[in-house]
Amino acid sequence: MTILQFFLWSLLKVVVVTLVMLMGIAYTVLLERKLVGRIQNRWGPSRVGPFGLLQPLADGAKSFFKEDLIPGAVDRPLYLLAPIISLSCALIPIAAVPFGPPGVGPDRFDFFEISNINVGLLVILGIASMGVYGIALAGWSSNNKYSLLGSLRSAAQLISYELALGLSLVGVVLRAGSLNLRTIVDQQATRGILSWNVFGGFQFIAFFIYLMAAFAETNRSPFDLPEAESELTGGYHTEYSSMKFAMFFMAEYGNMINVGCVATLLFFGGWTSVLGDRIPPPHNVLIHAFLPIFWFTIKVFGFLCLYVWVRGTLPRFRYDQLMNFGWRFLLPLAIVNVIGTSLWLAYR
Amino acid sequence: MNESLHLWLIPLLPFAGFLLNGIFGSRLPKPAVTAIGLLAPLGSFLLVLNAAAASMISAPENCPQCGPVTAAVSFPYAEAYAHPWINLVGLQADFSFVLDQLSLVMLLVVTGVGFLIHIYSIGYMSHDAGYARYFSFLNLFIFFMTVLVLAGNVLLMFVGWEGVGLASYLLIGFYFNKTHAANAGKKAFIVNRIGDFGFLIGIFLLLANFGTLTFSEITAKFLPSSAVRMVVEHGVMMLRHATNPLPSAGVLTAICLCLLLGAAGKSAQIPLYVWLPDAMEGPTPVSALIHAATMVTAGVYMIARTHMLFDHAPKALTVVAIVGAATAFFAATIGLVQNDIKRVLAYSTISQIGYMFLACGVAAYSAGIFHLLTHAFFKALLFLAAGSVIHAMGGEQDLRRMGGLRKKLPVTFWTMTIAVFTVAGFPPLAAFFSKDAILYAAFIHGTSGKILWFVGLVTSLLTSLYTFRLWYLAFMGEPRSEHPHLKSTPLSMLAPLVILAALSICGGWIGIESFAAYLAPSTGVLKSAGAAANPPLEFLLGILAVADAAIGWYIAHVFYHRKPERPAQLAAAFPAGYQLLANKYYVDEFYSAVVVKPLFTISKYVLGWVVDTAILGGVTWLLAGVASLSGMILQRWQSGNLRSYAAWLSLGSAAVLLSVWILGGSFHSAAYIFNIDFLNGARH
Amino acid sequence: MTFFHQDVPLSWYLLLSALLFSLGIIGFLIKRNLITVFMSIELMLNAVNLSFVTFAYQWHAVKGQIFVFFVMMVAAAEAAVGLAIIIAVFRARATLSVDRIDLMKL
Amino acid sequence: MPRSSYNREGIFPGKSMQLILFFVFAGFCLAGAVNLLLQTHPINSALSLIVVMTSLAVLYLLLGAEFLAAAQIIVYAGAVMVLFTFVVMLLNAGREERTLGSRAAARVGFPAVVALLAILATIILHTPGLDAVRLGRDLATATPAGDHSNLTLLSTVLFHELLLPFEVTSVLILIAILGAVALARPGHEEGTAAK
Repeated sequence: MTILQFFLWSLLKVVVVTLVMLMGIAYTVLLERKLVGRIQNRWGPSRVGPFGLLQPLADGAKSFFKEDLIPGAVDRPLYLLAPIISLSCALIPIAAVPFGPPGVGPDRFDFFEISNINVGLLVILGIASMGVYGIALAGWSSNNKYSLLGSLRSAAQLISYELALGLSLVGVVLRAGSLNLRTIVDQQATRGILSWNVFGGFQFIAFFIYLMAAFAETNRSPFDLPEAESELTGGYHTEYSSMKFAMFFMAEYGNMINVGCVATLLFFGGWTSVLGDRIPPPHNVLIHAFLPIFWFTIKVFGFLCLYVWVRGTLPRFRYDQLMNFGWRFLLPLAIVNVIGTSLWLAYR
Repeated sequence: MNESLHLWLIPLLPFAGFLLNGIFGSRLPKPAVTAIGLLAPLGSFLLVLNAAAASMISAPENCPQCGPVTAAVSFPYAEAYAHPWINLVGLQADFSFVLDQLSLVMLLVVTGVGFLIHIYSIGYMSHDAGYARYFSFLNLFIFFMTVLVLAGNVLLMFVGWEGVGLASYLLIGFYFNKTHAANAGKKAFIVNRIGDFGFLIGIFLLLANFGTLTFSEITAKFLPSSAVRMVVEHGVMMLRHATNPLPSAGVLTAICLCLLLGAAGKSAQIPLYVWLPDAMEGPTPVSALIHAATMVTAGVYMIARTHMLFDHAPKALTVVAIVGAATAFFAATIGLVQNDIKRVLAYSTISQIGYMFLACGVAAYSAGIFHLLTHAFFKALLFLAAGSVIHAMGGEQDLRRMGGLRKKLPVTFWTMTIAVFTVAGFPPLAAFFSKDAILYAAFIHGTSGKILWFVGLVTSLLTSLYTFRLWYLAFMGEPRSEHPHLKSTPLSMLAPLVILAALSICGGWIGIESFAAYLAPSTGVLKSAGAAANPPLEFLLGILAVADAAIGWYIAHVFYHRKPERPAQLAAAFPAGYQLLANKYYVDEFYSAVVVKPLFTISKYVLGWVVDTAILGGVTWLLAGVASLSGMILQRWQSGNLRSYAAWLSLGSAAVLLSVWILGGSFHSAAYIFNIDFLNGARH
Repeated sequence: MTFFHQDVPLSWYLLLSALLFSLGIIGFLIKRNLITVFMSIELMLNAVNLSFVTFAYQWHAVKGQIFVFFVMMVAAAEAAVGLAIIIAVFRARATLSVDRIDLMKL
Repeated sequence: MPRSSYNREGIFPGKSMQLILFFVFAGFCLAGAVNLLLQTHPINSALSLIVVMTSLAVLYLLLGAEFLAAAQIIVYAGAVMVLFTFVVMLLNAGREERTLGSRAAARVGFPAVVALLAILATIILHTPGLDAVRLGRDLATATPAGDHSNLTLLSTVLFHELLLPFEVTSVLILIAILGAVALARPGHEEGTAAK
């Protein structure tokens, strides 16, 4: 295809994916509010639209039209930059996430992934690690001790748990022998659920570590200390209001989705069905095109539900507990897992 | 066929002992110190015994000429380590140990007697504060002495040579808080330096004229001349080309005289004997080990080791003989009138070593070594006995205040008696055979030999005289001073006495013939023995020797037992002579007047003021001035400011890049700057 | 459009790295803040890394990239220690100005 | 399906893409570097340095070193610079004051830098063999390994030929950690001045 077509198609992909992502974020919020409501034995939002389905739009409109006040003492450029960094770092990683097999569509144009990078996993991790700056700068620029403490906390937390996170993925990478997400998924597709990394790959320990680290990475409870209202009145985004606050808010949920995608790809066989390659690909093009997306979405959805469930049930950690848990428990465990996996692979 | 004897362990064990005791000794409990101090020499003694056993099978005929033998170890057996130790153009010195008959005998003496004296020291030094220090020094001495003996080349021997000098210095000055001891140590050190100076010159001459310092190669030079000849080196027979030709007789004589100077320094011969009597300031076991049995005889050993040189320098040999005879005589005369028991023994030592030199001088090296062996036994015995006397009398050393100790110290008395009779040369005790061998060898050594023989004879009379004098004064008669409490002598001191007594009784029974035959490969054939032997003459000479020993005994009996007042009268009769002897021929005074005082004056005025203060000081001041001046200019560079450093750094890097580029000449080579070669290495 | 249809010569990458390096030196020269000076060191390291990668490309040699990898590791270590030192210095001197910190001892 | 079908064709077809991307990100690099110098507040300098590093990562990608690109982002932008910003926040370092410490910096340094740059530029521009190699058409040639990622090759070389240096580096990093802890531990350094 010509360069022009290439550009157009790519543009299309990007737009679609971004929109889907934004909607996903919005409705993840709704999902959370509803589920937590059920857990706490109350109705979630139910007024706006049927079953409150339009609630997200209302929220968006509200936060958009609210007055946007900027305190006088802030370091203005950084104060403005911080939420942008946060949100973009939450939105970009999806670009490296494949939703389905390649080669569907005209002359093997890759519809189901914005860009297929050899080291896609590393790219996702890298961009996710850039997310720290958003929080750190927010806390620092808003010139407020609560914000600063919150941001320092969260930055420290993110750095500490990145180690465990990365190490927990090493096992999977070792098994696949590649950092290309599609390769990793293909390798899990062979025997369906039995060959998913979390089961067939004996990576359940890795998955456990990844889960913990992911909670911490996304500042979700039980690791949501940066925004521990009781101590920090809201943490790094204390001084933010209206749309900027909303950006941080979206960033958090975007990160949740990213983490969910990665978990799906690495541990749950990505877009492949429960039976994997056991069932032949359907002849109908549409089904062939959208079955993978269905599976992928289901898996990510389950992961998000797990998130909300945990938030609804578990209390918050204390900071020193958090650090000890990360350094003294998760990290050694991850190292052990890496060693074990490599031994297993070596003597298999 | 050569099984490894691990010679390196022999010196190393005592060295380990030295390190352990020297570093941790002060913290270790006393038994531990004792254990370390004893086990080290014991270990090396056992190793030496093992070596001896390994070599004894058909040992006598092991020699370079007679090819392979059936012994487990064939002499000379050599081990080389880390060689080449020194590898320069014209100087090849391996760190190699060589064991042959000569060094084996010497090793047996060193480690065996050394071990006995270690045992003795336990009792003798038991109440001393510097117990650990003492044992560490003693081990250090054993280490260096074994290195000296085992050395395969002159250089390594010199290392050991200096080392034993150091050990002796440390031990003489053991009671360093006593001024006498400290001075005595210094004196010994300095006098030895003079001798070592000679030794060094000798080594340089050797290197210059032979191009090698290895004994075997030097020997090879003297073997019947042919372009290619067999040489034993590192225990294997190898072909070696005869390099530079044999030096002239004059050069050889010079070399030998230099070596003789060194030997005289170490073995306390004229003119360098003055340090030994003062060395008696050290603890008595030290005097026994270092200044009687082993170290002072190193000179003899060295001459025997380099006999191939002396054999070809008859003039030097004559000098050796004369020095030996003269020393023997004069030392004996001085010994007559000394009142300090240890000094008497010291002069006796000097004169006995004189005998050994005499033997070497008449090319009867094996006889000399034989006497060395026996002397090691009886002189160590004498010293140890004297030591136990001193120990018993609480440090009293003056003969005039002793007396009547016979009943109080029976064991000491009897062992001392054996020693005295041995020294005097009564058969069948050890010294009789060795001294007899020396005198006989001297007698049959041409006309000049007769004179030497006569001197030796007179000396042996004097010897028996002063030894019996000591005997009578110390043990016979009535106590000349009330010694309040005689300390009981511990067993650890008595046992060595007994063993040494036994040795000095039967040490000589080997007989010179078989001994010489055994030593023949390493010290050459003894002329007086074997074919040239003349039993009747030898017998006659033996009778004579015993006779005049008996005369000496009689005189001593008269003078110091029956008529104790007689010596005083005699001294009064010949005051000049007595003074001369009592003041040891004023040699010390002479030296101090001729050497020491002028040296002090020159050092103080010429060197001190003119050279040091004026010239050197001026130059130094100048240099310092220049340095500090340039420092003042340059220190502005080191402003401590990071940014200025960065500036200069970048300037420097620019300069380097430019220079590389320009020196590179063309852009292609400039491109080469970029082709970092590990990249080139890994092109795919 | 002709301009856009030519390839990128490697020398441009090298020039870029040279420029960055010089900028790093200049940063070293003009910046007063210890931390910023340290940053310009990192900038220089990055410039050198770029040239390494370029040469690795030119020679089709992986080892160039591995060298960059090592440089990164060492830079990380250096950053850790260096920043710790900076903190210690700040504790001791209460300033970060390189012009003020010009004595070995306090 | 076979892994080789996932190779890197189709990221950026066309040579002009190379050129555009190069210019864009080289521009970012230089802008960031210059900004690093112009900013007076360390935090701004840090941010501009991050810009430099990320755009360098893209350049690495263009040069076919995608692993290094990722590592660049994770290690430098993700870890090292975070450390920097941390320290800036921790010490609450304000704007730097214009002190005049050394005249040498200005009088020697700048000519030296200019000279250095000039020499380098001349050498680079005049060196044959550099212009010969051009990044062009499909990036497959960019990766030395050929069809799929050069990661395999990289790791092979790293863990076989250069294993010892690798281990040594790990030791180095360990030592660095210890040193950092020892240095930053409060209370034991001389004269704890204003906090």
